[in-house]
Amino acid sequence: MTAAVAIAAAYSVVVAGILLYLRRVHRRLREVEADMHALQSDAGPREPLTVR
Amino acid sequence: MPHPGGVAAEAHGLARRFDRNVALRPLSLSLPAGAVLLLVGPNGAGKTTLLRLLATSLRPTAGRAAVFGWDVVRNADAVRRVCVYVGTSHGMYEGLTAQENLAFAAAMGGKGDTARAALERVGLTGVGHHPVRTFSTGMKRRLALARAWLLEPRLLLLDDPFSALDADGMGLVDDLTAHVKSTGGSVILATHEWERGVRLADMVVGLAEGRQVATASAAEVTPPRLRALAGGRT
Amino acid sequence: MKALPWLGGAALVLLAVGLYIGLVGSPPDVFQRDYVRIMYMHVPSAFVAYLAVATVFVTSILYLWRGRESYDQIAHSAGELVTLFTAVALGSGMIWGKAVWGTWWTWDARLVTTAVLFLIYVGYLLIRELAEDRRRGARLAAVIGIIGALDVPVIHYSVVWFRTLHQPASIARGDIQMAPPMVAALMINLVAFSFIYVYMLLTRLRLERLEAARAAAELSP
Amino acid sequence: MSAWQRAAALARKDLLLEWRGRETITAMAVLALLVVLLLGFVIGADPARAPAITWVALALAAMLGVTRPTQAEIEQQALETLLLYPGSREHIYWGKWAAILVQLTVLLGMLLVVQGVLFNVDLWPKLPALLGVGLLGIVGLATLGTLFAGLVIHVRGRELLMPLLLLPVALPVVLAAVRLMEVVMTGGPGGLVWFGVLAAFDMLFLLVAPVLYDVVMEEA
Repeated sequence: MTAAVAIAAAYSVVVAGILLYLRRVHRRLREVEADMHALQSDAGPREPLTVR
Repeated sequence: MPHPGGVAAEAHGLARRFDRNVALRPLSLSLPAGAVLLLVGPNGAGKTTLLRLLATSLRPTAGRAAVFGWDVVRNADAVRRVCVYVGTSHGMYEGLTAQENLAFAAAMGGKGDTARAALERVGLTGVGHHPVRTFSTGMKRRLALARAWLLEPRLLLLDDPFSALDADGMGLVDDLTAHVKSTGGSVILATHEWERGVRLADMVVGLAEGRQVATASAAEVTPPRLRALAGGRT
Repeated sequence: MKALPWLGGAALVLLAVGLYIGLVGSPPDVFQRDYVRIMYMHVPSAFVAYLAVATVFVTSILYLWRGRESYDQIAHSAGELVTLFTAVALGSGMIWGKAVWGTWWTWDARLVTTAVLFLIYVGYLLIRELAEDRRRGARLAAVIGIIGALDVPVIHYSVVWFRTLHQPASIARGDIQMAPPMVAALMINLVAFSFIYVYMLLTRLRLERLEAARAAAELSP
Repeated sequence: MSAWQRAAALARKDLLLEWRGRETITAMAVLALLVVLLLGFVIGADPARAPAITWVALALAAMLGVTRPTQAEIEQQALETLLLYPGSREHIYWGKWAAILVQLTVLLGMLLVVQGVLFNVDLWPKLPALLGVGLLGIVGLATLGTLFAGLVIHVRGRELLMPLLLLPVALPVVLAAVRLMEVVMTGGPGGLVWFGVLAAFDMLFLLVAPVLYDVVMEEA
């Protein structure tokens, strides 16, 4: 393995790990924000609860 | 401490949920010492949750409760000293004999070893040295009552105590209730056998879907009303 | 949370400076030659992993002690970052090992400790997932978070001594002679990664808070 | 009722139940024996490998056995009853801990004999030292094992999680005990360091685990 390849591979592992993680967090953030928006707009007397 | 001997159990806005499942919605009650409370309601009404909250087995998600003035969260240990919960499972070790089970309970509860006397109370003297594994369901329930007897509770919580018991066995529940009452203690009884339960009770609380739907003295509740409450209708 | 983009920007600038010195402005190592440059990403990753372990430790204790939800939210976010950064440290470390010594796994004490740490924090996250209710999961996870962090030094030293006290380590790291630009590159990247860590922690924390708010909103109609 | 008496009553109960069935000790002994036989055969019964093989077997068997006393409470639906007796839950921790310690000690004794026979090690003169080392290691396994046993019963998957939690965290116990046993058997250097590691591990978690047990056992 040449130095350039090794450095590139090692750096990509770190950068890819961080970016993939951040992307996943951002996607979930958008989902939650959309849900919250929907909850606020159709706030009405609804009962999504199960009772035990 | 607020009036020891005055109020056996009290709750203010007591509630519990399990994540999204609401088991008990804010409930308030006050049970004087020496009184017997009957809890009625269909399956899933929140009876067991209320008993377990008072027994310190569960922690409330809202509100507060106290047993003889002791808060169930902050003074849980003091509550455990005076309160005994007999749940729907008998809580006995199948591999031990009846006698050994009760001796263990006495040791853990910090009581003297009165296993023999307790066994006699529930009519199990003859099988005291048999492993609980060989017992019928009714005999195990009797043994659970013997455990409660031995621990001398000031507040006794009985969850569905009449199930699997024969006529004599049911009489034992009556005896135990009368015994606790005679020592100035209180009993809370959750049962579907409301006709039997109401005869012991001074107070009735009806629960449905986690809501407190009725609170009344036992004398003023009519049988049709009680049947409706037990069925979850208000 | 207004500061978040600034924080991210500062981290990127620092990282660019650090990497420039690391890749261009610093000399190759006598023993490891250019391979030593892997260090500028590998070591900060491992460092951040330990930073996250410390965060989990402190916030877990605070959560059990004070019972405030927000401590648990930080602990959960940091717990995820422990697994992420131990994983990337392991990955880059293995590539480093393969390049310099021709083997993916060198049974080096740091690698083994990092691997064990990764496994402990996988358990930490699993406990949360598998618990029957959120609050209980939070408390059980806090227990693992405390035990795991206390265990880190014990694991590290037992692993180091296990290999070195009885037989000399078969593959020595080869002492890296750190020239001043190398030290500078490493230090700048450590700071840059710390900024990245805080940025990621705050982003993840925001998600955690919004999810809690969503759960609360669904609960109280 | 003192703490000590409550813990003793619980340990006595657990051991009595175990004595009547002997399921746990049998399962642990069989697993440990299998591991020793398998590793001894596959990698060779060189006396120098005996400590490592013994401790891998012991750790795996402990992982299997430490959940039993707590799991039994769940199976008998007795956990809630147990938790509602007055007094600190640390007493319950110590009771379970003692019951596990006794069982692991029996297992250790058996494994030492097995080691002497299968690996042709003359351990009789060194038996007290080996037992001492073993006990230090077992205390570490029991201390965390008892805590984790209480922890895993509250989640789905229960015992499946046990290896994942116990083995990485208890790694120092295995490493230190292996080296310390080697030192005892061959008289090499480094005994003090490993004694220190084991003692530090034991003391650290003997202090912390009972406190955290209270957190784990908050609700039945």
